[in-house]
Amino acid sequence: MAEQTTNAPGKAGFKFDLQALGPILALVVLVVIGTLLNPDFLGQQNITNVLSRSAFIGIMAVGMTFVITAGGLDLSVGSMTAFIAGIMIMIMNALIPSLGTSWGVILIGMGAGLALGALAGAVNGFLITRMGIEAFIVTLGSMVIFRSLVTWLADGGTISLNFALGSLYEPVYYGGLFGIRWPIIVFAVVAILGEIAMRHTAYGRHCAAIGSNEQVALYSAVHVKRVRMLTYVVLGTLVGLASVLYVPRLGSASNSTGLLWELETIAAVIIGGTLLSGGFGRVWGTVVGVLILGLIDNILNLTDLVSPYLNGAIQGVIIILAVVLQRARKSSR
Amino acid sequence: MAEQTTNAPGKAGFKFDLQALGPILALVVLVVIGTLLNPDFLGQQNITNVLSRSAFIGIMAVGMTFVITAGGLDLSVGSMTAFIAGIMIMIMNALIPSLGTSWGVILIGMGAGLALGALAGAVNGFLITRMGIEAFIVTLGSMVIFRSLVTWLADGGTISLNFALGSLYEPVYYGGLFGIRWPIIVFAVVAILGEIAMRHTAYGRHCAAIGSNEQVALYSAVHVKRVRMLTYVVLGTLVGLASVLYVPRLGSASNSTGLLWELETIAAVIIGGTLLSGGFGRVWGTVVGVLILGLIDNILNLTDLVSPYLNGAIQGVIIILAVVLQRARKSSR
Amino acid sequence: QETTVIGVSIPAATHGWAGGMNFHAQEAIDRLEATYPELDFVLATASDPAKQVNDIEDMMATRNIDALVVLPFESEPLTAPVKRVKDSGAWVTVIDRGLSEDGIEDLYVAGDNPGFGTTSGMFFKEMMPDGGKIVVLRGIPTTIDNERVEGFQAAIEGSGIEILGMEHGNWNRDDAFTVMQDFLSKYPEIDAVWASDDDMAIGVLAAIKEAGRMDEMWVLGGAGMKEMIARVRDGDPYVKANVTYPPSMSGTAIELTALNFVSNAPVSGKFVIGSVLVTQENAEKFYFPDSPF
Amino acid sequence: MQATTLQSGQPEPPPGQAAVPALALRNVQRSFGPIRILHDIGIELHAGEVHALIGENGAGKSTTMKIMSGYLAPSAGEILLDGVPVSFARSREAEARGVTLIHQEFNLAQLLSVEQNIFLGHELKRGWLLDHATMRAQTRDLLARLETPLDPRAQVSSISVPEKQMVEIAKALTRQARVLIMDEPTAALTNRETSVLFKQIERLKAEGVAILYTSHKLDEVARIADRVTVMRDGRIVRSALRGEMNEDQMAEAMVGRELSDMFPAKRPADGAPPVLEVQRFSVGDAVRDVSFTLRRGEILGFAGLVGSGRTELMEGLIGVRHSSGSVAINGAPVHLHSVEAAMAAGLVYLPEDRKEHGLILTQDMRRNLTLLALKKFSNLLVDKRAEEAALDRAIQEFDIRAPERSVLVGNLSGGNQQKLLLAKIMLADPQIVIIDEPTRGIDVGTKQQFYGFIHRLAGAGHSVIVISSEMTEVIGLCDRVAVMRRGRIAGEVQGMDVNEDTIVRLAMGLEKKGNSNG
Ligand SMILES: Nc1ncnc2c1ncn2[C@@H]1O[C@H](COP(=O)(O)OP(=O)(O)OP(=O)(O)O)[C@@H](O)[C@H]1O
Ligand SMILES: Nc1ncnc2c1ncn2[C@@H]1O[C@H](COP(=O)(O)OP(=O)(O)OP(=O)(O)O)[C@@H](O)[C@H]1O
Ligand SMILES: [Mg+2]
Ligand SMILES: [Mg+2]
Repeated sequence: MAEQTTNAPGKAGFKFDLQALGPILALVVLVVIGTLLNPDFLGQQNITNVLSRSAFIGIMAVGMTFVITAGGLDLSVGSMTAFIAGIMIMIMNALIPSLGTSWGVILIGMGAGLALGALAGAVNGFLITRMGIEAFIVTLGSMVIFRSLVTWLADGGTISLNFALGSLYEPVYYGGLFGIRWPIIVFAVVAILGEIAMRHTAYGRHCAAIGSNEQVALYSAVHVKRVRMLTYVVLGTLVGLASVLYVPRLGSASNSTGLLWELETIAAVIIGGTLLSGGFGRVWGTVVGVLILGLIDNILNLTDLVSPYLNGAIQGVIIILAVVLQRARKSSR
Repeated sequence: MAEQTTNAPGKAGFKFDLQALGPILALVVLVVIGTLLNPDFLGQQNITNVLSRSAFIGIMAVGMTFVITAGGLDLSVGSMTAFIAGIMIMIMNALIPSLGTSWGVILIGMGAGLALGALAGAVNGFLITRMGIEAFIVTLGSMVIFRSLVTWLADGGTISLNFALGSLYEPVYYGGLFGIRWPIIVFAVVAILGEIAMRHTAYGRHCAAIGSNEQVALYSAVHVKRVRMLTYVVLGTLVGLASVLYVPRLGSASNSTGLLWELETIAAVIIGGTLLSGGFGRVWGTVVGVLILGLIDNILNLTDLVSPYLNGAIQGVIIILAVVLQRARKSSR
Repeated sequence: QETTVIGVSIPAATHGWAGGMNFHAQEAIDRLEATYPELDFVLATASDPAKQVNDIEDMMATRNIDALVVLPFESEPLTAPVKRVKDSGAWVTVIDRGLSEDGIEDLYVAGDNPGFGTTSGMFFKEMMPDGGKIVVLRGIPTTIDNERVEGFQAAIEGSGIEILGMEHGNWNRDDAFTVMQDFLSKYPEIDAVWASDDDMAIGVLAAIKEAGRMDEMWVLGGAGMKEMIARVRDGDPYVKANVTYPPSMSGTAIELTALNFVSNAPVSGKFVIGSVLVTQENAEKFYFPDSPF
Repeated sequence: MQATTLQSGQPEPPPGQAAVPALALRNVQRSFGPIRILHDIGIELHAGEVHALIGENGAGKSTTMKIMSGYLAPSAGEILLDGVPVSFARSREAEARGVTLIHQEFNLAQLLSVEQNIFLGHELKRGWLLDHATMRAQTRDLLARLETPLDPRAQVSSISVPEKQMVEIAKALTRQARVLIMDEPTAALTNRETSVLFKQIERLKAEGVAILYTSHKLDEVARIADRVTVMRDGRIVRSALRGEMNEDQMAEAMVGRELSDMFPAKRPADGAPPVLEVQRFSVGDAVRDVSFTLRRGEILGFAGLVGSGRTELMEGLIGVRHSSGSVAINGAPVHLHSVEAAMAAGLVYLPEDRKEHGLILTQDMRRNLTLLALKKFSNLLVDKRAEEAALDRAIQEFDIRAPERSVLVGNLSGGNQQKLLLAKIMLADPQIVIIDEPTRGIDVGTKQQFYGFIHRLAGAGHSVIVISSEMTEVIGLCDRVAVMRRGRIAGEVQGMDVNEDTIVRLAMGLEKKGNSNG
């Protein structure tokens, strides 16, 4: 103890650097490995693929950064995606007879997705902040509930978007501006807004204050419940946004949509340097975390060095290593 | 002088009661519902079934209570069970040629299971306490790694215990003393020891102190790292113990063994009233939580009130409700 | 000599049958790679449809595949991505689960899910001419499971066989064990169990044995796990039969696809592998001791 | 009151001589990063002697004490235990060898009970199991000896600040120390409890314990210390035996200049319009039917014993506790259901527990400073330049001494934390300021600045409520004093009646005086 304190301030500066560099270093190492393994790795097509599919987790992870910074947690985002996507598809299918295969239907579907996300987030937030139930339990409960509901709605099978409408909707995932796909653009915008909100607005400060010490925040005129509630609503809305981009990709939702996305999202946030115990969050770190996770899968597909059965083991090791790189004697929670 | 203080303990007592009653109330409600829905619900056979299959989660949940009380978390217990069970079976199968179908082989297998559990817990604990990596990340990583390893060992299929040895081993799950099955006995013993350790030993207090405020514990001459490390080792050993009881049940281990047990275990602990943020743990509450979760499944199977697709939704609602019942204005993390 | 790259994308081994399917795929790949140096295989296993789409995208972007052998996790979400592979000029082989749009694949190798249910149902009808009471354990909620159960229900229609209860055992031994224990508590009279999968059948048998009610009922599993086939072969009174749904279809599909590139044999078209009833008489034919399933 | 747990375990020192100091520092230096905080510290503690260490905020007292007790390692120099150089690798070792520190900031686990905290790390056992009965009995004994009748099972988060301080002291007393180091133990205590503590100190001293003690209350130091050492800017500037230095000389040695009168002259605020009117106000069980009025430009004191409900009353007013009753500001009734609503109505509160309620110890000064009044600095985005400017002003105005601007608040000295906290609430530009224990842990020089500051505030038309357990402060500073007892206002005193005797009598319930209950 004593020794470590000795260097505390000096280290603090140093610590920050190391912590901040950690995930970036891991990312760079992965890119180098990928390039060595396959020359097409840095090809435009592959980069586009990796970025656009990372966008779902990425968009949600930005919202999750705020939730975790404010001392919360949300385990329901994966099954919430499945649920929202399912309802969106059902709404759009139902509207086709009256409105035809038109952008109108898609826009209504998108609106419904966002609204549903906000609502689902609000319900989670309500139970957590107003009823005072632990976030882990509330969102574990809603995770199970959403997944069960989507199974029920799909009658055990798959909810599929009308084919013609699906073709119309497809450019929302596969199309883009200036050769950059929409999901990438949306992810970038969300990340930039998130970074600004975290570092340059009162809201970001309030989240960190609540996560550090709820009592101090309360005595400092922070609307603890309102701010915390908002983190869940924003996350829900971003889950809705991710679903809006997800539906044109696969055109369907089922029981297995978004499976384990919650863990991936939380892992991305923590790899990025946000403290799981709250009080400190870093949105750009989260983006790096998302890219690291996205690249691991991609790189494993680039080679046949190992049995696919062991992919999971390699993922696990890399996740731990990415954090070891930024380990700096943080409270070991 | 401090007149009002007189009320403090009274108040504390009341709050404690409400919190403590919550899960018990939920349990009673479930038992009543179960009895109304099916007269055989309270039959000896059904009770035996529910208790002995709850024993796996239960044994691990007792260990998890200490981990969480000390401010930690372990997401790897489910796949650790699969891994340990797999290795145990492989070891026992490998020993049959030399040692024959004997209790000796089984005892070696059991010993290996316990040792492996302790070792796996020690690795988790080492990474968490010595390397200072967040428990969430370490155990998420080891969860993925263990599951991947068991898939690989099983070549994607199932690792099955030699049939003759399985029959010899079977009584460890199906047999018992005085009509009470071994898993129930072991669970009860573990729970009682856990309760004593939590409430009547310095170790339990130290766990709570570390979870409440690590710095304070450190300043009070508590061996923070050692205590925390021990929580993971004990949990690992208990996972080993659960595996020792699990193997004789079906004589096999595969990729899907112990799937999602980690969430169930953690949910049981929290339903029981332990704070996820650490600092307060209640072993008997955990036991109640385990029984609640076990009963939900049982009751849903005993009735046909709802579509099986919606089982999950009902589980989720009950989990949340069980905690609403004990909500007592706790810090809403 | 130009190498031909064949991508294989299949669901991960999350339950016994899938494990067998993975095994046969890997085995076929090893064998073919050894035999034909000009063939290069890329194998990816996915745990959900989105991951599978990612895998296929990666094969296209970085591995320049000439052919894709795919067992879609689900039909709808994989249709468009596989179509894109096809549009890029590659050969497409689909295993087991048809895509939701016709005419994409060059080769289709499949089991017959409704047929699996029907064959199982017919066996029940035959064994219980006077009707009886049964319980059913379903798989993971999916279209496959729905098709099987519908086929089964249609087959026993009007036979006097009463389905007391149906629950999801998720193609998992532990879940099936739990569900069966509770069925046994709930129903004092059960004549037979359709476990619809051999992993589940093992859990079910353990539960029945433990309850001491072995003599009251028999169990029909399915998909041809080697241990269960062996029990059928050996005349186990509780395991009278099995219904195939061969996991080896993955190997078959990969082999046929390879043949398309190394020989001139015409391999395109549709190969439906019917579900066959396995009884003591023909069991030996379906016993594969090396398979993990 | 059996001294069951407290044997010093040390032979009585031979009277009249203590040649080898029990614990000593020699040429100790300490730096944090590039900044040197301590220069060549040499200090000796002798068995059976009370040694006081005084100095301005940030002079390095706490740092010195942490080094002596093994919480910090010196950058250079030696620690001598009984004349033998030692290096306490960690505090466990120091404790094992009989050196115990009571921290300036509380070191209690909030979720644990009083008893659990007191015995943390030193639990009494019978075999493997805890000896609950003995621990509880000893806790009761200890608390009774400290005249703090707390339930041993009460959760620490639910007890008041002075009670926490007494628990800290009780915790140290169980440690059977032969060197007891106390960092501002009386900052959070009222006179009554302070004298209870001093009784214990006398007893320990008689048992041959060496005691080191810091306080900003110089009268106490003069009363209890056998030897006084003065620090300034990380150096020892003077050391003297009892009687060699009076309070004024101590203050001068600390500050390095002569201090004039502590308190500015009072200005009667009679006839000014009432700003805050509180009628029949109740907060839970702790405060019952309290009514009072605060005038424009007035400084109203709240006195009372520990647990008399002053803090709860104010917390009810700012909306962090459930309350009932009516409140009017400038004649208009208001409902202050949240801190923000109170702030909007011009009312702010400085919490007494700065670690739990006041400051975020893991963030820097700038973020802490602007948290309450963040709206002023943000217009969509937070204006960091304005924040930096505000921090500059605060550092100057409140004389905050920090080694560097980016230091985490948890690494500031206690007094400087308090100054930052005051700066934080003043940034909200309140019409009414409620300050709970304003000068806890603040040195004399700064105190004087503070008092002047509060006066200027009142002079500028603000109204101030001061809750203080320091009698001199209440008397010297306030125009009017409300005395609380058991959740009610036992009486109000004004003018000539503002004196120690009257206030104490009201607080103890010895006498009804003044216009009780407004
Ligand atoms: N861990 C640390 N990192 C950086 N600076 C520190 C650290 N700990 C203490 N300091 C600095 O050392 C100086 C001395 O602090 P110390 O706490 O010893 O003062 P003090 O004399 O006890 O003051 P006070 O009367 O206000 O409690 C202060 O400027 C403080 O900010
Ligand atoms: N959260 C709480 N739960 C239970 N009791 C509490 C709580 N907070 C305070 N109390 C009790 O209420 C009483 C009033 O406390 P309060 O802090 O208002 O006293 P005070 O007059 O401000 O005294 P001081 O600040 O000098 O301790 C105390 O006995 C305290 O123990
Ligand atoms: Mg200090
Ligand atoms: Mg107070």
